[in-house]
Amino acid sequence: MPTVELLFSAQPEHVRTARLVAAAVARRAGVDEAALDEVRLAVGEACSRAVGLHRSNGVEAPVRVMLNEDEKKFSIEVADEVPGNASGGSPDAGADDAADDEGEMGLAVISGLVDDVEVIEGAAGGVIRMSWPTPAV
Amino acid sequence: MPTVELLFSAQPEHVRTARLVAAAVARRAGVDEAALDEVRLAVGEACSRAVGLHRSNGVEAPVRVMLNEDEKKFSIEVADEVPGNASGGSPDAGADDAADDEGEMGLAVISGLVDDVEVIEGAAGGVIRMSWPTPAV
Amino acid sequence: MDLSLSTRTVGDRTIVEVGGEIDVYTAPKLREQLVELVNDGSYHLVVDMEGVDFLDSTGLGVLVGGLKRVRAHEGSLRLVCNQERILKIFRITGLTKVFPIHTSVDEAVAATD
Amino acid sequence: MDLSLSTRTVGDRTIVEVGGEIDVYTAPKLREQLVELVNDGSYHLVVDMEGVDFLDSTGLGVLVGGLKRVRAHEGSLRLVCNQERILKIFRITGLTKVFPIHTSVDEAVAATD
Ligand SMILES: Nc1ncnc2c1ncn2[C@@H]1O[C@H](COP(=O)(O)OP(=O)(O)O)[C@@H](O)[C@H]1O
Ligand SMILES: Nc1ncnc2c1ncn2[C@@H]1O[C@H](COP(=O)(O)OP(=O)(O)O)[C@@H](O)[C@H]1O
Repeated sequence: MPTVELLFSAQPEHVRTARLVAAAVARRAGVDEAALDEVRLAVGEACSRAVGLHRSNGVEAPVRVMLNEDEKKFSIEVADEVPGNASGGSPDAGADDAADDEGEMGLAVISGLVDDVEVIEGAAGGVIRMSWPTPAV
Repeated sequence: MPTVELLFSAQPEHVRTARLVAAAVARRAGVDEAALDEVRLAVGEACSRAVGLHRSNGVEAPVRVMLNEDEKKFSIEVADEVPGNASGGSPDAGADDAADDEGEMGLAVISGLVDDVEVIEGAAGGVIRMSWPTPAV
Repeated sequence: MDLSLSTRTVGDRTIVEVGGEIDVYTAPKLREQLVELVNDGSYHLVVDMEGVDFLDSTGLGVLVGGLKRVRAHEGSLRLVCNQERILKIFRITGLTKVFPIHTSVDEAVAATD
Repeated sequence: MDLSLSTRTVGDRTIVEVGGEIDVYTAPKLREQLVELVNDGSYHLVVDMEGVDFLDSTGLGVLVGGLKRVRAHEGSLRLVCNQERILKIFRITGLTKVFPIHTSVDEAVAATD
Protein backbone atom coordinates (compact mmCIF):
# COMPACT_ATOMS: atom_id res chain seq x y z
CA MET A 1 0.00 0.00 0.00
CA PRO A 2 1.44 3.39 -0.92
CA THR A 3 1.88 5.85 1.93
CA VAL A 4 -0.04 8.50 0.05
CA GLU A 5 -2.03 8.16 -3.15
CA LEU A 6 -3.51 10.94 -5.22
CA LEU A 7 -6.12 10.46 -7.92
CA PHE A 8 -7.29 13.28 -10.12
CA SER A 9 -9.44 13.78 -13.17
CA ALA A 10 -7.35 14.51 -16.26
CA GLN A 11 -7.34 18.32 -16.04
CA PRO A 12 -4.22 20.44 -16.34
CA GLU A 13 -4.86 22.39 -13.14
CA HIS A 14 -4.58 19.26 -11.01
CA VAL A 15 -1.03 18.72 -12.16
CA ARG A 16 -0.16 21.57 -9.81
CA THR A 17 -1.82 19.79 -6.94
CA ALA A 18 0.22 16.69 -7.75
CA ARG A 19 3.45 18.71 -7.76
CA LEU A 20 2.56 20.30 -4.46
CA VAL A 21 1.72 16.99 -2.78
CA ALA A 22 4.77 15.18 -4.15
CA ALA A 23 7.13 17.90 -2.98
CA ALA A 24 5.55 18.12 0.48
CA VAL A 25 5.58 14.38 1.06
CA ALA A 26 9.10 14.04 -0.37
CA ARG A 27 10.36 16.75 1.98
CA ARG A 28 8.74 15.06 4.93
CA ALA A 29 10.24 11.73 3.83
CA GLY A 30 13.68 13.28 4.01
CA VAL A 31 14.49 13.77 0.32
CA ASP A 32 17.36 16.22 0.01
CA GLU A 33 16.21 19.84 -0.15
CA ALA A 34 18.21 20.33 -3.36
CA ALA A 35 16.37 17.44 -5.02
CA LEU A 36 12.88 18.77 -4.29
CA ASP A 37 12.92 20.89 -7.45
CA GLU A 38 13.67 17.72 -9.38
CA VAL A 39 10.79 15.88 -7.70
CA ARG A 40 8.43 18.74 -8.49
CA LEU A 41 9.49 18.92 -12.13
CA ALA A 42 9.58 15.17 -12.73
CA VAL A 43 6.17 14.57 -11.18
CA GLY A 44 4.77 17.50 -13.11
CA GLU A 45 6.11 16.08 -16.37
CA ALA A 46 4.80 12.59 -15.67
CA CYS A 47 1.37 13.93 -14.71
CA SER A 48 1.17 16.33 -17.67
CA ARG A 49 1.97 13.43 -19.95
CA ALA A 50 -0.70 11.23 -18.32
CA VAL A 51 -3.26 14.05 -18.53
CA GLY A 52 -2.45 14.50 -22.22
CA LEU A 53 -2.80 10.77 -22.90
CA HIS A 54 -6.11 10.52 -21.06
CA ARG A 55 -7.51 13.54 -22.84
CA SER A 56 -6.42 12.61 -26.34
CA ASN A 57 -7.73 9.07 -25.86
CA GLY A 58 -10.98 10.08 -24.18
CA VAL A 59 -10.18 8.15 -20.99
CA GLU A 60 -12.49 9.11 -18.11
CA ALA A 61 -10.57 7.34 -15.36
CA PRO A 62 -8.39 9.44 -13.04
CA VAL A 63 -4.62 9.74 -13.26
CA ARG A 64 -2.99 8.04 -10.25
CA VAL A 65 0.07 9.19 -8.32
CA MET A 66 1.46 6.83 -5.68
CA LEU A 67 4.00 8.07 -3.16
CA ASN A 68 5.99 5.49 -1.25
CA GLU A 69 8.36 5.94 1.63
CA ASP A 70 10.70 2.99 1.81
CA GLU A 71 13.62 2.60 4.14
CA LYS A 72 16.24 4.00 1.85
CA LYS A 73 14.30 5.66 -0.89
CA PHE A 74 11.27 7.71 -1.72
CA SER A 75 9.53 6.50 -4.84
CA ILE A 76 6.79 7.92 -6.99
CA GLU A 77 4.68 6.14 -9.56
CA VAL A 78 2.50 8.00 -12.01
CA ALA A 79 0.02 5.72 -13.75
CA ASP A 80 -2.15 6.41 -16.75
CA GLU A 81 -4.86 4.13 -18.14
CA VAL A 82 -4.02 4.36 -21.82
CA PRO A 83 -3.08 0.84 -22.95
CA GLY A 84 -0.13 -0.16 -25.08
CA ASN A 85 2.67 1.91 -26.50
CA ALA A 86 1.28 5.32 -25.82
CA SER A 87 3.17 7.48 -28.26
CA GLY A 88 2.62 5.29 -31.33
CA GLY A 89 -0.66 3.55 -30.74
CA SER A 90 -3.20 6.23 -30.02
CA PRO A 91 -6.18 6.01 -32.38
CA ASP A 92 -5.89 9.56 -33.71
CA ALA A 93 -2.11 9.54 -33.82
CA GLY A 94 -2.00 11.76 -36.88
CA ALA A 95 -3.86 14.63 -35.30
CA ASP A 96 -1.95 14.37 -32.05
CA ASP A 97 1.59 14.96 -33.14
CA ALA A 98 1.98 18.05 -31.00
CA ALA A 99 0.70 16.32 -27.89
CA ASP A 100 2.95 13.35 -28.58
CA ASP A 101 5.96 15.58 -29.10
CA GLU A 102 5.30 17.20 -25.76
CA GLY A 103 4.89 13.81 -24.11
CA GLU A 104 8.24 12.72 -25.55
CA MET A 105 9.89 15.97 -24.46
CA GLY A 106 8.44 15.32 -21.00
CA LEU A 107 10.04 11.89 -20.93
CA ALA A 108 13.33 13.43 -22.05
CA VAL A 109 13.20 15.87 -19.15
CA ILE A 110 12.43 13.11 -16.66
CA SER A 111 15.23 10.86 -17.92
CA GLY A 112 17.68 13.72 -17.92
CA LEU A 113 16.70 14.75 -14.43
CA VAL A 114 16.11 11.59 -12.44
CA ASP A 115 18.79 8.94 -11.99
CA ASP A 116 16.46 6.12 -11.10
CA VAL A 117 13.56 6.05 -13.53
CA GLU A 118 11.63 3.33 -15.32
CA VAL A 119 8.89 3.63 -17.93
CA ILE A 120 6.55 0.66 -18.21
CA GLU A 121 3.96 0.34 -20.97
CA GLY A 122 1.40 -2.30 -20.08
CA ALA A 123 -1.93 -3.52 -21.39
CA ALA A 124 -3.73 -1.63 -18.64
CA GLY A 125 -1.77 1.58 -19.15
CA GLY A 126 1.60 3.13 -18.59
CA VAL A 127 3.53 3.71 -15.38
CA ILE A 128 6.45 6.06 -14.80
CA ARG A 129 8.36 4.96 -11.73
CA MET A 130 10.97 7.26 -10.19
CA SER A 131 12.89 7.21 -6.95
CA TRP A 132 15.19 9.37 -4.86
CA PRO A 133 17.42 8.32 -2.00
CA THR A 134 16.47 9.27 1.56
CA PRO A 135 18.82 9.35 4.54
CA ALA A 136 18.89 6.18 6.66
CA VAL A 137 17.06 6.98 9.90
CA MET B 1 -16.06 10.71 -9.62
CA PRO B 2 -14.40 13.21 -7.33
CA THR B 3 -12.18 15.80 -8.99
CA VAL B 4 -9.31 14.97 -6.68
CA GLU B 5 -9.01 12.09 -4.25
CA LEU B 6 -6.32 11.57 -1.65
CA LEU B 7 -5.69 8.31 0.17
CA PHE B 8 -3.20 8.02 2.97
CA SER B 9 -2.12 5.49 5.55
CA ALA B 10 -3.33 6.42 9.03
CA GLN B 11 -0.31 8.39 10.17
CA PRO B 12 -0.53 11.82 11.79
CA GLU B 13 2.00 13.44 9.45
CA HIS B 14 -0.22 12.83 6.44
CA VAL B 15 -2.97 14.95 7.95
CA ARG B 16 -0.79 17.91 6.98
CA THR B 17 -0.68 16.72 3.42
CA ALA B 18 -4.46 16.49 3.43
CA ARG B 19 -4.77 20.05 4.77
CA LEU B 20 -2.37 21.31 2.15
CA VAL B 21 -4.17 19.60 -0.72
CA ALA B 22 -7.64 20.60 0.44
CA ALA B 23 -6.67 24.25 0.80
CA ALA B 24 -4.91 24.34 -2.58
CA VAL B 25 -7.77 22.70 -4.45
CA ALA B 26 -10.37 24.81 -2.61
CA ARG B 27 -8.51 28.00 -3.55
CA ARG B 28 -8.35 26.91 -7.15
CA ALA B 29 -12.06 26.04 -7.05
CA GLY B 30 -12.81 29.61 -6.03
CA VAL B 31 -13.60 29.17 -2.34
CA ASP B 32 -13.39 32.56 -0.64
CA GLU B 33 -9.88 33.39 0.59
CA ALA B 34 -11.31 34.08 4.06
CA ALA B 35 -12.82 30.59 4.22
CA LEU B 36 -9.59 28.76 3.36
CA ASP B 37 -8.53 28.72 7.03
CA GLU B 38 -11.82 27.04 7.79
CA VAL B 39 -11.28 24.46 5.07
CA ARG B 40 -7.80 23.73 6.37
CA LEU B 41 -8.95 23.34 9.96
CA ALA B 42 -12.09 21.34 9.19
CA VAL B 43 -10.26 18.90 6.91
CA GLY B 44 -7.50 18.57 9.48
CA GLU B 45 -10.03 17.76 12.20
CA ALA B 46 -11.88 15.24 10.06
CA CYS B 47 -8.63 13.54 9.03
CA SER B 48 -7.17 13.53 12.56
CA ARG B 49 -10.34 11.88 13.77
CA ALA B 50 -10.21 9.27 10.99
CA VAL B 51 -6.53 8.59 11.70
CA GLY B 52 -7.34 8.15 15.41
CA LEU B 53 -10.20 5.75 14.62
CA HIS B 54 -8.10 3.68 12.24
CA ARG B 55 -5.24 3.44 14.68
CA SER B 56 -7.28 2.59 17.76
CA ASN B 57 -9.19 -0.05 15.81
CA GLY B 58 -6.19 -1.50 14.01
CA VAL B 59 -7.58 -0.70 10.57
CA GLU B 60 -4.93 -1.01 7.85
CA ALA B 61 -6.92 0.61 5.05
CA PRO B 62 -6.12 4.18 4.08
CA VAL B 63 -8.13 7.23 5.08
CA ARG B 64 -9.86 8.76 2.04
CA VAL B 65 -10.40 12.40 1.23
CA MET B 66 -12.57 13.28 -1.76
CA LEU B 67 -12.60 16.79 -3.15
CA ASN B 68 -15.45 17.75 -5.45
CA GLU B 69 -15.94 20.86 -7.47
CA ASP B 70 -19.60 21.32 -8.26
CA GLU B 71 -21.19 24.24 -9.99
CA LYS B 72 -22.03 26.22 -6.89
CA LYS B 73 -20.10 24.53 -4.15
CA PHE B 74 -16.87 22.87 -3.24
CA SER B 75 -17.41 19.77 -1.15
CA ILE B 76 -15.08 17.55 0.81
CA GLU B 77 -15.73 14.08 2.13
CA VAL B 78 -13.44 12.42 4.63
CA ALA B 79 -14.12 8.70 4.96
CA ASP B 80 -12.86 6.25 7.56
CA GLU B 81 -13.33 2.49 7.51
CA VAL B 82 -14.35 1.95 11.11
CA PRO B 83 -17.88 0.52 11.09
CA GLY B 84 -20.78 1.58 13.27
CA ASN B 85 -21.01 4.33 15.80
CA ALA B 86 -17.38 5.19 16.09
CA SER B 87 -17.21 6.92 19.42
CA GLY B 88 -19.15 4.32 21.41
CA GLY B 89 -18.50 1.06 19.65
CA SER B 90 -14.74 0.67 19.45
CA PRO B 91 -13.64 -2.64 21.02
CA ASP B 92 -11.19 -1.08 23.49
CA ALA B 93 -13.46 1.85 24.29
CA GLY B 94 -12.36 1.92 27.91
CA ALA B 95 -8.71 2.49 27.12
CA ASP B 96 -9.45 5.01 24.45
CA ASP B 97 -11.32 7.69 26.30
CA ALA B 98 -8.74 10.32 25.53
CA ALA B 99 -8.78 9.56 21.80
CA ASP B 100 -12.58 9.56 21.82
CA ASP B 101 -12.70 12.87 23.65
CA GLU B 102 -10.40 14.35 21.05
CA GLY B 103 -12.53 12.89 18.26
CA GLU B 104 -15.62 14.49 19.80
CA MET B 105 -13.83 17.81 20.26
CA GLY B 106 -12.84 17.57 16.61
CA LEU B 107 -16.48 17.13 15.61
CA ALA B 108 -17.41 20.09 17.79
CA VAL B 109 -14.84 22.25 15.99
CA ILE B 110 -16.10 21.15 12.58
CA SER B 111 -19.76 21.77 13.45
CA GLY B 112 -18.94 25.16 14.93
CA LEU B 113 -16.90 26.14 11.92
CA VAL B 114 -18.67 24.82 8.86
CA ASP B 115 -22.24 25.77 8.00
CA ASP B 116 -22.94 22.82 5.74
CA VAL B 117 -21.73 19.63 7.41
CA GLU B 118 -23.10 16.11 7.71
CA VAL B 119 -21.74 13.17 9.70
CA ILE B 120 -22.76 9.73 8.46
CA GLU B 121 -22.03 6.53 10.39
CA GLY B 122 -22.45 3.52 8.16
CA ALA B 123 -21.72 -0.19 8.30
CA ALA B 124 -18.65 0.32 6.12
CA GLY B 125 -17.37 3.29 8.11
CA GLY B 126 -18.00 6.93 8.75
CA VAL B 127 -18.06 9.88 6.39
CA ILE B 128 -17.82 13.56 7.23
CA ARG B 129 -19.23 15.64 4.39
CA MET B 130 -18.66 19.39 4.29
CA SER B 131 -19.19 22.04 1.68
CA TRP B 132 -18.45 25.67 0.96
CA PRO B 133 -20.04 27.93 -1.63
CA THR B 134 -18.07 28.94 -4.72
CA PRO B 135 -18.81 31.90 -6.97
CA ALA B 136 -20.92 31.14 -10.02
CA VAL B 137 -18.58 31.26 -13.04
CA MET C 1 5.80 24.62 9.70
CA ASP C 2 6.82 22.51 12.59
CA LEU C 3 6.27 23.25 16.26
CA SER C 4 8.76 25.37 18.17
CA LEU C 5 8.91 25.48 21.97
CA SER C 6 10.91 27.58 24.38
CA THR C 7 10.50 28.10 28.11
CA ARG C 8 11.63 30.75 30.59
CA THR C 9 10.65 31.65 34.14
CA VAL C 10 9.38 34.99 35.44
CA GLY C 11 8.99 34.92 39.24
CA ASP C 12 6.95 31.80 40.08
CA ARG C 13 5.56 31.55 36.54
CA THR C 14 6.92 29.47 33.69
CA ILE C 15 6.35 30.92 30.25
CA VAL C 16 6.05 28.40 27.42
CA GLU C 17 6.40 30.17 24.09
CA VAL C 18 4.86 28.11 21.31
CA GLY C 19 5.36 28.73 17.59
CA GLY C 20 4.22 27.00 14.40
CA GLU C 21 1.51 24.40 14.00
CA ILE C 22 -0.07 22.51 16.92
CA ASP C 23 -1.81 19.61 15.27
CA VAL C 24 -2.19 15.84 15.49
CA TYR C 25 1.42 15.47 14.37
CA THR C 26 3.14 17.98 16.66
CA ALA C 27 0.80 17.98 19.70
CA PRO C 28 2.69 15.09 21.37
CA LYS C 29 5.77 17.32 21.65
CA LEU C 30 3.77 19.99 23.44
CA ARG C 31 2.23 17.35 25.72
CA GLU C 32 5.72 16.07 26.65
CA GLN C 33 6.87 19.60 27.40
CA LEU C 34 3.94 20.33 29.71
CA VAL C 35 4.23 16.97 31.50
CA GLU C 36 7.95 17.54 32.02
CA LEU C 37 7.40 21.01 33.48
CA VAL C 38 4.81 19.73 35.93
CA ASN C 39 7.03 16.79 36.89
CA ASP C 40 9.83 19.27 37.56
CA GLY C 41 7.58 21.23 39.90
CA SER C 42 6.44 24.10 37.65
CA TYR C 43 2.76 24.44 38.49
CA HIS C 44 2.07 27.96 37.24
CA LEU C 45 2.25 27.95 33.47
CA VAL C 46 1.67 30.69 30.92
CA VAL C 47 1.38 29.35 27.37
CA ASP C 48 2.18 32.12 24.89
CA MET C 49 0.34 31.30 21.66
CA GLU C 50 1.19 34.48 19.74
CA GLY C 51 3.49 32.56 17.37
CA VAL C 52 1.00 29.78 16.69
CA ASP C 53 -0.09 29.54 13.03
CA PHE C 54 -2.44 26.62 13.36
CA LEU C 55 -4.26 24.95 16.24
CA ASP C 56 -6.62 22.00 16.07
CA SER C 57 -8.57 19.96 18.60
CA THR C 58 -5.61 17.69 19.31
CA GLY C 59 -3.79 20.80 20.47
CA LEU C 60 -6.79 21.85 22.55
CA GLY C 61 -6.80 18.39 24.11
CA VAL C 62 -3.16 18.78 25.13
CA LEU C 63 -3.85 22.19 26.71
CA VAL C 64 -6.81 20.75 28.62
CA GLY C 65 -4.58 17.88 29.76
CA GLY C 66 -2.00 20.41 30.95
CA LEU C 67 -4.66 22.30 32.87
CA LYS C 68 -5.78 19.12 34.66
CA ARG C 69 -2.18 18.36 35.62
CA VAL C 70 -1.37 21.78 37.11
CA ARG C 71 -4.72 21.87 38.94
CA ALA C 72 -3.83 18.61 40.66
CA HIS C 73 -1.07 20.71 42.27
CA GLU C 74 -3.24 23.79 42.87
CA GLY C 75 -1.47 25.40 39.94
CA SER C 76 -2.65 27.47 36.97
CA LEU C 77 -2.44 27.43 33.19
CA ARG C 78 -2.98 30.76 31.45
CA LEU C 79 -2.97 31.45 27.74
CA VAL C 80 -1.74 34.48 25.84
CA CYS C 81 -3.49 34.93 22.52
CA ASN C 82 -4.65 37.85 20.40
CA GLN C 83 -5.20 36.04 17.12
CA GLU C 84 -8.84 36.01 16.14
CA ARG C 85 -8.67 32.74 14.20
CA ILE C 86 -7.11 30.95 17.16
CA LEU C 87 -9.49 32.55 19.69
CA LYS C 88 -12.37 31.41 17.50
CA ILE C 89 -11.44 27.77 18.08
CA PHE C 90 -11.49 28.25 21.86
CA ARG C 91 -14.85 29.95 21.55
CA ILE C 92 -16.41 27.26 19.36
CA THR C 93 -15.43 24.56 21.80
CA GLY C 94 -16.49 26.51 24.89
CA LEU C 95 -12.93 26.53 26.22
CA THR C 96 -12.87 30.30 26.70
CA LYS C 97 -14.75 29.47 29.91
CA VAL C 98 -12.10 26.99 30.96
CA PHE C 99 -8.88 28.89 30.24
CA PRO C 100 -7.99 32.39 31.40
CA ILE C 101 -6.92 34.08 28.12
CA HIS C 102 -4.73 37.17 28.29
CA THR C 103 -3.61 39.73 25.73
CA SER C 104 0.03 39.81 26.85
CA VAL C 105 2.55 37.75 28.80
CA ASP C 106 2.90 40.62 31.30
CA GLU C 107 -0.82 40.59 31.96
CA ALA C 108 -0.81 36.81 32.39
CA VAL C 109 2.15 36.93 34.77
CA ALA C 110 0.49 39.66 36.86
CA ALA C 111 -2.87 37.87 36.99
CA THR C 112 -3.96 36.07 40.13
CA ASP C 113 -7.70 35.70 39.29
CA MET D 1 1.78 31.06 -8.65
CA ASP D 2 0.07 31.86 -11.86
CA LEU D 3 1.66 33.13 -15.05
CA SER D 4 2.23 36.84 -15.60
CA LEU D 5 2.94 38.36 -19.00
CA SER D 6 3.88 41.86 -20.09
CA THR D 7 5.22 43.14 -23.39
CA ARG D 8 7.10 46.21 -24.51
CA THR D 9 9.06 47.17 -27.62
CA VAL D 10 12.67 48.28 -27.88
CA GLY D 11 13.57 49.30 -31.45
CA ASP D 12 12.46 46.44 -33.71
CA ARG D 13 12.42 43.95 -30.85
CA THR D 14 9.45 42.97 -28.70
CA ILE D 15 10.28 42.02 -25.14
CA VAL D 16 7.93 39.53 -23.50
CA GLU D 17 8.52 39.52 -19.77
CA VAL D 18 7.27 36.26 -18.24
CA GLY D 19 6.77 35.62 -14.53
CA GLY D 20 5.48 32.72 -12.42
CA GLU D 21 4.93 29.14 -13.51
CA ILE D 22 4.91 28.00 -17.13
CA ASP D 23 3.33 24.58 -16.99
CA VAL D 24 0.63 22.47 -18.60
CA TYR D 25 -1.97 24.73 -17.02
CA THR D 26 -0.58 28.15 -17.91
CA ALA D 27 1.35 27.43 -21.12
CA PRO D 28 -1.71 28.05 -23.33
CA LYS D 29 -1.71 31.71 -22.22
CA LEU D 30 1.90 32.10 -23.29
CA ARG D 31 1.14 30.38 -26.60
CA GLU D 32 -1.73 32.80 -27.25
CA GLN D 33 0.49 35.76 -26.46
CA LEU D 34 3.23 34.63 -28.88
CA VAL D 35 0.73 33.82 -31.63
CA GLU D 36 -0.89 37.21 -31.21
CA LEU D 37 2.43 39.05 -31.43
CA VAL D 38 3.41 37.24 -34.62
CA ASN D 39 -0.04 37.84 -36.11
CA ASP D 40 0.41 41.53 -35.32
CA GLY D 41 3.71 41.56 -37.18
CA SER D 42 6.23 41.32 -34.33
CA TYR D 43 8.81 38.88 -35.68
CA HIS D 44 11.77 39.66 -33.41
CA LEU D 45 10.95 38.46 -29.93
CA VAL D 46 12.96 38.47 -26.72
CA VAL D 47 11.41 36.31 -24.01
CA ASP D 48 12.68 37.44 -20.62
CA MET D 49 12.51 34.42 -18.30
CA GLU D 50 14.15 35.97 -15.24
CA GLY D 51 10.87 36.00 -13.31
CA VAL D 52 9.98 32.40 -14.15
CA ASP D 53 9.77 30.11 -11.10
CA PHE D 54 8.89 26.93 -12.86
CA LEU D 55 9.16 25.67 -16.44
CA ASP D 56 8.19 22.29 -17.77
CA SER D 57 8.19 20.61 -21.18
CA THR D 58 4.81 22.08 -22.09
CA GLY D 59 6.41 25.49 -21.70
CA LEU D 60 9.37 24.38 -23.81
CA GLY D 61 6.94 23.21 -26.46
CA VAL D 62 5.32 26.64 -26.57
CA LEU D 63 8.70 28.35 -26.95
CA VAL D 64 9.65 25.98 -29.76
CA GLY D 65 6.30 26.71 -31.40
CA GLY D 66 7.00 30.44 -31.11
CA LEU D 67 10.41 29.98 -32.69
CA LYS D 68 8.88 28.12 -35.66
CA ARG D 69 6.37 30.92 -36.14
CA VAL D 70 8.87 33.80 -36.16
CA ARG D 71 11.25 31.85 -38.40
CA ALA D 72 8.48 31.53 -40.96
CA HIS D 73 8.82 35.33 -41.17
CA GLU D 74 12.63 35.39 -41.05
CA GLY D 75 12.30 36.55 -37.44
CA SER D 76 14.09 35.60 -34.22
CA LEU D 77 13.22 34.41 -30.75
CA ARG D 78 15.85 35.02 -28.08
CA LEU D 79 15.68 34.04 -24.43
CA VAL D 80 17.00 35.86 -21.39
CA CYS D 81 17.77 33.51 -18.52
CA ASN D 82 20.36 33.30 -15.75
CA GLN D 83 18.64 30.80 -13.49
CA GLU D 84 20.58 27.57 -13.29
CA ARG D 85 17.54 25.35 -12.64
CA ILE D 86 15.76 26.76 -15.70
CA LEU D 87 18.88 26.58 -17.89
CA LYS D 88 19.26 22.96 -16.85
CA ILE D 89 15.95 22.08 -18.47
CA PHE D 90 17.06 23.63 -21.79
CA ARG D 91 20.32 21.72 -21.54
CA ILE D 92 18.71 18.36 -20.78
CA THR D 93 16.44 18.65 -23.79
CA GLY D 94 19.17 19.89 -26.13
CA LEU D 95 17.34 23.19 -26.64
CA THR D 96 20.39 25.29 -25.75
CA LYS D 97 21.41 24.52 -29.35
CA VAL D 98 18.11 25.75 -30.70
CA PHE D 99 17.60 29.00 -28.76
CA PRO D 100 20.05 31.87 -28.40
CA ILE D 101 20.13 32.37 -24.61
CA HIS D 102 21.33 35.70 -23.23
CA THR D 103 22.21 36.95 -19.77
CA SER D 104 20.35 40.26 -20.09
CA VAL D 105 17.63 41.92 -22.12
CA ASP D 106 20.16 44.51 -23.34
CA GLU D 107 22.43 41.79 -24.64
CA ALA D 108 19.51 40.06 -26.37
CA VAL D 109 18.32 43.31 -27.95
CA ALA D 110 21.83 44.09 -29.23
CA ALA D 111 22.41 40.60 -30.64
CA THR D 112 22.17 39.98 -34.36
CA ASP D 113 24.09 36.62 -34.62
N1 LIG E 1 3.38 15.97 5.46
C1 LIG E 1 3.32 17.18 4.97
N2 LIG E 1 2.38 17.47 4.10
C2 LIG E 1 2.30 18.67 3.58
N3 LIG E 1 3.10 19.68 3.85
C3 LIG E 1 4.04 19.47 4.70
C4 LIG E 1 4.20 18.23 5.32
N4 LIG E 1 5.23 18.32 6.12
C5 LIG E 1 5.69 19.54 6.02
N5 LIG E 1 4.98 20.25 5.17
C6 LIG E 1 5.21 21.62 4.77
O1 LIG E 1 6.58 21.74 4.54
C7 LIG E 1 7.10 22.91 5.14
C8 LIG E 1 8.17 22.58 6.16
O2 LIG E 1 7.77 21.47 6.91
P1 LIG E 1 8.21 21.22 8.40
O3 LIG E 1 7.61 19.95 8.85
O4 LIG E 1 7.93 22.43 9.22
O5 LIG E 1 9.76 21.03 8.23
P2 LIG E 1 10.89 21.75 9.03
O6 LIG E 1 10.76 21.18 10.42
O7 LIG E 1 12.12 21.31 8.29
O8 LIG E 1 10.62 23.22 8.94
C9 LIG E 1 5.92 23.63 5.72
O9 LIG E 1 5.52 24.62 4.81
C10 LIG E 1 4.84 22.58 5.87
O10 LIG E 1 3.56 23.12 5.69
N1 LIG F 1 -4.47 23.38 -8.20
C1 LIG F 1 -3.54 23.77 -7.33
N2 LIG F 1 -2.93 22.85 -6.61
C2 LIG F 1 -2.00 23.19 -5.75
N3 LIG F 1 -1.60 24.43 -5.49
C3 LIG F 1 -2.16 25.38 -6.16
C4 LIG F 1 -3.15 25.11 -7.12
N4 LIG F 1 -3.51 26.26 -7.65
C5 LIG F 1 -2.82 27.18 -7.04
N5 LIG F 1 -1.99 26.66 -6.14
C6 LIG F 1 -1.10 27.39 -5.27
O1 LIG F 1 -1.82 28.47 -4.77
C7 LIG F 1 -1.06 29.66 -4.82
C8 LIG F 1 -1.73 30.71 -5.65
O2 LIG F 1 -2.25 30.11 -6.82
P1 LIG F 1 -2.42 30.84 -8.18
O3 LIG F 1 -3.01 29.88 -9.14
O4 LIG F 1 -1.14 31.48 -8.56
O5 LIG F 1 -3.50 31.92 -7.81
P2 LIG F 1 -3.42 33.46 -8.10
O6 LIG F 1 -3.55 33.55 -9.59
O7 LIG F 1 -4.60 33.95 -7.34
O8 LIG F 1 -2.10 33.91 -7.56
C9 LIG F 1 0.29 29.27 -5.32
O9 LIG F 1 1.15 29.11 -4.22
C10 LIG F 1 0.07 27.95 -6.02
O10 LIG F 1 1.22 27.12 -5.91
